[in-house]
Amino acid sequence: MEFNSFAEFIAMGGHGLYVWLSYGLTAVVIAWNVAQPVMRRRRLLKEQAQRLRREKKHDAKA
Amino acid sequence: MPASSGQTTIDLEARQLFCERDDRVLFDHLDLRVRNGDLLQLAGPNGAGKTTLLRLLSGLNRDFDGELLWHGEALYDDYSGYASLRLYQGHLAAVKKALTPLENLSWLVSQWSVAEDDLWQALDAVELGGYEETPCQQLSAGQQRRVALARLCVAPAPLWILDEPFTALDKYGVTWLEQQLQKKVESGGAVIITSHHALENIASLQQLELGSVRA
Amino acid sequence: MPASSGQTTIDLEARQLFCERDDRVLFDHLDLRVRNGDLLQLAGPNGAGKTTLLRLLSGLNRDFDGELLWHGEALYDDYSGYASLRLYQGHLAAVKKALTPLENLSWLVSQWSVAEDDLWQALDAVELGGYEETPCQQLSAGQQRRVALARLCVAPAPLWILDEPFTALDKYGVTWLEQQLQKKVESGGAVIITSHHALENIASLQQLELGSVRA
Amino acid sequence: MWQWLKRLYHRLGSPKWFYEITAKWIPWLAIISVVGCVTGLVLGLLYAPADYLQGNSFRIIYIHVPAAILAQSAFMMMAIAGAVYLIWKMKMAAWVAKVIAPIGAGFCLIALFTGAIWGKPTWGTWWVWDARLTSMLLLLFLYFGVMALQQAMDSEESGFKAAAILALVGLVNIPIIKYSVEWWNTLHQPATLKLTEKPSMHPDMLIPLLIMIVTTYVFFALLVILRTRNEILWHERKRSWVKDILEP
Amino acid sequence: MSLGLVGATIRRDLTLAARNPGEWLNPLMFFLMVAALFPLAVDPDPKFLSKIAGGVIWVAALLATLLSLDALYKADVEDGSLEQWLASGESLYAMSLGKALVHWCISGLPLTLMAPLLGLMLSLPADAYQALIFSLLVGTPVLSLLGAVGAALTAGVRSGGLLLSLLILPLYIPVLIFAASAVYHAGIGMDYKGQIGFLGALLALAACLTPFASAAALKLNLSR
Amino acid sequence: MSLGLVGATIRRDLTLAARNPGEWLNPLMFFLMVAALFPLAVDPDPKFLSKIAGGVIWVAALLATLLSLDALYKADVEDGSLEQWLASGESLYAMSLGKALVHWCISGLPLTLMAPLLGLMLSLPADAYQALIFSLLVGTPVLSLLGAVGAALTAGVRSGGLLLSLLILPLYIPVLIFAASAVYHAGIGMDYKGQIGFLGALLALAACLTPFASAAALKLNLSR
Ligand code: HEM
Ligand SMILES: Nc1ncnc2c1ncn2[C@@H]1O[C@H](COP(=O)(O)OP(=O)(O)OP(=O)(O)O)[C@@H](O)[C@H]1O
Ligand SMILES: Nc1ncnc2c1ncn2[C@@H]1O[C@H](COP(=O)(O)OP(=O)(O)OP(=O)(O)O)[C@@H](O)[C@H]1O
Ligand SMILES: [Mg+2]
Ligand SMILES: [Mg+2]
Repeated sequence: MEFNSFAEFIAMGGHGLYVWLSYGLTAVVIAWNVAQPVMRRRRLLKEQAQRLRREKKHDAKA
Repeated sequence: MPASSGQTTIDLEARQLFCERDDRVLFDHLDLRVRNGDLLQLAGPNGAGKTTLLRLLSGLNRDFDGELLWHGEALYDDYSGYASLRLYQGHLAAVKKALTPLENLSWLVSQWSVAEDDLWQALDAVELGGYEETPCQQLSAGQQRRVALARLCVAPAPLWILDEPFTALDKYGVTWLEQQLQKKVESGGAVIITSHHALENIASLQQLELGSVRA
Repeated sequence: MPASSGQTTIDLEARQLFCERDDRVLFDHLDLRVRNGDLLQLAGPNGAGKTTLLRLLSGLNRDFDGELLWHGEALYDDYSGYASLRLYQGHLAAVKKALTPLENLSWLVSQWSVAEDDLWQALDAVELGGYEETPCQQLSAGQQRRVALARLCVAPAPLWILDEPFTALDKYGVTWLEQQLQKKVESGGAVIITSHHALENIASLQQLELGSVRA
Repeated sequence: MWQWLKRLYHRLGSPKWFYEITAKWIPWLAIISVVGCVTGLVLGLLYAPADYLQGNSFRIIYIHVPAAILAQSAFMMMAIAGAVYLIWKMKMAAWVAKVIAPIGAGFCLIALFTGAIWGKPTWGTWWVWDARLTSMLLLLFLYFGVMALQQAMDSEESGFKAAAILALVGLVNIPIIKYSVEWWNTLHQPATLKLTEKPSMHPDMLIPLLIMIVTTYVFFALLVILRTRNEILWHERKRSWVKDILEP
Repeated sequence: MSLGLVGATIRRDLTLAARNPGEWLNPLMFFLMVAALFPLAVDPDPKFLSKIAGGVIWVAALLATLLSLDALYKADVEDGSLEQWLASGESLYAMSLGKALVHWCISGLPLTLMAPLLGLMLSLPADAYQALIFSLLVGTPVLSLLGAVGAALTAGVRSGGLLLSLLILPLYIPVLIFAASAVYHAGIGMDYKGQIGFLGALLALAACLTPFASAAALKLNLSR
Repeated sequence: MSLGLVGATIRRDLTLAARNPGEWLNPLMFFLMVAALFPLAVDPDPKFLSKIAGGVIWVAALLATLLSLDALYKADVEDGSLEQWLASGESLYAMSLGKALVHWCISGLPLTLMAPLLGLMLSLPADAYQALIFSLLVGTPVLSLLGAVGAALTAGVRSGGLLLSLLILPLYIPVLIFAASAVYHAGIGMDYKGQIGFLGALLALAACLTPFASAAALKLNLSR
């Protein structure tokens, strides 16, 4: 273990801002990268299921 | 259909029009008058000046000699009054490919205030029902023209000026449009049209043959 | 006219063509065969796929399933051989506005070798005599189309594939073009055409009705 | 062997097969990503010794280098997928190529951001026009170009093809960019700024880095699969097997 | 409903931009790239760059605006929308102003927001950032307004992009000189209020006068 | 007669350029103007300028070429000429090469001839003129060839001008770097054969390979 306390870990020997800023930005990009396809998948499934229901109703009428 | 054309009086008159293009006289001493119930077809060979005359009559082109009167007064004295009563449809459809038929139609009639429901009905009338929210680039040439023509159903303008409106329409479309023209003049509106298509079915048709310019 | 179409045998065959656009099937199990003396008109409502089929047959669009044969062999095996024997005219005229009809026509036939005299005669035949050296932007819509159609008189291609060639033509132009089609098939050539215009006058006309896609 | 390859090719070309098989892979890939990331970061952030020159700021390396490497390999994969689509018209390849572009651009952005931030404490400036930095920036532009071209086309299919052509042309360009820029830089300004390359890294530093690199590849695969599945769902939405998924 | 044609057109143009993000992203990327050309072509030394940074950023902003102008009216002329504006009888002055406004929203505004990043990359002196943003905020609307006149004039011309640049670049020179000088002076710690004030005056003038010119130019396109 | 379609197209394009001098004059004027912007935006001191002259001239040449590329295939796609090329069954490879050649004749060549004048205006060191001309002579054809690929890719896209720049600029960077470095080295009295040699190699590579890409890209535009 290189660090003796949590505060020291956060400080990163004075470079804390830089290290955590890069890790933070990376986390944001990664989170977006994961969230985007998951959300898209949900929306897709919902929309397509809706479309199918609409078409079924339409067919039933005809 | 909210077109309240019966009430408005239409009286568009041209006196002694003269127009030349590139030193070639297209027409001279041309007189015409259009009133409620008239359907005027401009005929003539390619290059005779039909499009040019239509643009003069609709006020888009002011490059001519002679007089152009609306209700007896110079057309340009109250151009925006005239503009709100006449619908002009040129060669070009003013349809944006990235937008849907509904969005396009809504823009095309934004000059008047038209309820959204009427727009849906109009698109249905031109057989675009079901395509209302498909981007126009996915439609065929004829379907795109229909978006612009759907305007005829909803715009409250008593006078229509149409340049080759039958372009790219199939036979159902042609029949539909002929019916619209018929209805329009029967309900007291008026139409000026150019078309190479024969319009014999309509009773009150008048033809104006523009001079031939062939060599 | 130097079209020596009588000699060449024409044999274009399509077997079990299938084509879809945006997940909508335009045609399926489509068979057709065109030989010397045939005139085939593709008919159908807007969006039926007429243009699409013409482009397949002329080899411009290769996005389909099925077989396309020229003299019994796959069309693309000797595409440039096929290309020199068939003339394709699409919606677009390929006419440059800054050039004269003569220059445009000369480019349009540069694939074959055609004598300059013939070009003048062809322009005369489409009633552009006198306009040979006027820049095309000064011509009307119909006159510009005629420049492209003048090609029909001079290009030594036995098979014509024409998409809506009557667009923007006046009645003289229409008659002239109908005569050309007639002459072509009589002299042993062949024509595939789309048009919303009725072609009843021509004896050997065959029609292919493409499926309706209306809602 | 040949037969086996052919079978694999046909299977990969089948959206349905891909969709079904990857459903089983996803949990594994996700677990490997998380475990790899946690071990890598714990080892790298807590246990690796501080660099004797840069101190603790060097810990940025554990995201910077994997991201930089991945951004480059992703471009290559995108170009290869594009070529497969152009040559064999395999739709799956087009979808994969389309899907890689935003992911690769994301990693490229990470590499640029972390590099810029790292530059501040080490070089005293956010940005210099050094060979590597410049070629990375150009790589980002190429990614954006591919994405912009793809969505500018009227029909999706032309978009795929155009993007594939551009990716291939861009691929040829990558080594050229890299070497030309290097030559230009060493010519114009003497090597004042060099990336800190020591002949051999301390194993305690190196191992977490290797773990992170491998993990990043796995994570990348996961992202590509997730997005490709969406593309499949959308493009095959009218087929019966998708309908069955939609309403079980 | 009943926004009138001008309102409807503004809404339609924003919808088009939203549906086709390239319309506003591409100028932004171009801006970045042109600015990146200079260090590569001239000299990547940060000291040297910090001296030219303001000027380079402004030249890049100017060129990016210029290129995005080409499309402003072109599509409307070609598909007949312009004809419909004229046929509607509504004020072309309002229409031109509306179009310039939309253009600024999708080009000038994003450029301004992106500029600080470029400042970092070109080692812009820390004191100059404020001046850079202010000058862009006041200066880019002038570029849009002036540019709209050129776009209207060249809308009917086939390869209008280049012609447009030729017409408009000379008019952009005053904006460029004052804006670049504001940034430069801020960088060496001097006052730059005068230059920004001048840019503000240019903006007021342009907002009042250029729509007349645009409207007149648009009418020309109809004699096609 | 009987030049074949490729020959006829080259002749037609040259005729068009002759009839519409804007096509080759506009890039030239743009070239001049962009180069003139710099002294205004940055610093008009001749000593300073002489240091950046080579780079600025090359950046200007690059941007001028870029802008003139937009029109290369666009008109041909829109009016149906491209359809006719494909229908003719003649080689698209030859056609693409021919088009790039014509483009160079009406943009790169005039630029090269005009460059010394700009050198004077920007106080280019006397030793650098030869390098400037050589680098332009060998470098601008590469720009035309690479650019033609981008032009073919974006020919069917409405506001393609900006998109084209976006695609092509990264590909132009190597040319820019070597050319600018040749001029710079010549200016300080050093040898620049290496850079010109590299540009020559790029030219050979581009002449062989890019027409394939252009031809493939042109086919795309037909699915409209
Ligand atoms: C925006 C700025 C930066 C960019 C775009 C950048 C880009 C890159 C790239 C492309 C690689 C190569 C990965 C590979 O293919 O092996 C890399 C590796 C590396 N970078 Fe950076 N970098 C930046 C700033 C920095 C800074 C400031 C440092 C530290 C002083 C740094 C340290 C490293 C190290 C140590 C490697 C690994 C070298 C190796 O083993 O090959 N980078 N970076
Ligand atoms: N932009 C123009 N510049 C100069 N002359 C033109 C222009 N447009 C058309 N003309 C000329 O004006 C005449 C009339 O053209 P117009 O477009 O009105 O004909 P038209 O009757 O509508 O023909 P068509 O049936 O072909 O549409 C033509 O003979 C043409 O030579
Ligand atoms: N660029 C395109 N992208 C996607 N779909 C298209 C495209 N062009 C046409 N389509 C679709 O293909 C179908 C056939 O179009 P095509 O142009 O072949 O019709 P057509 O029979 O020639 O009609 P028209 O009589 O209107 O010319 C249309 O329904 C249209 O929706
Ligand atoms: Mg007309
Ligand atoms: Mg059609």
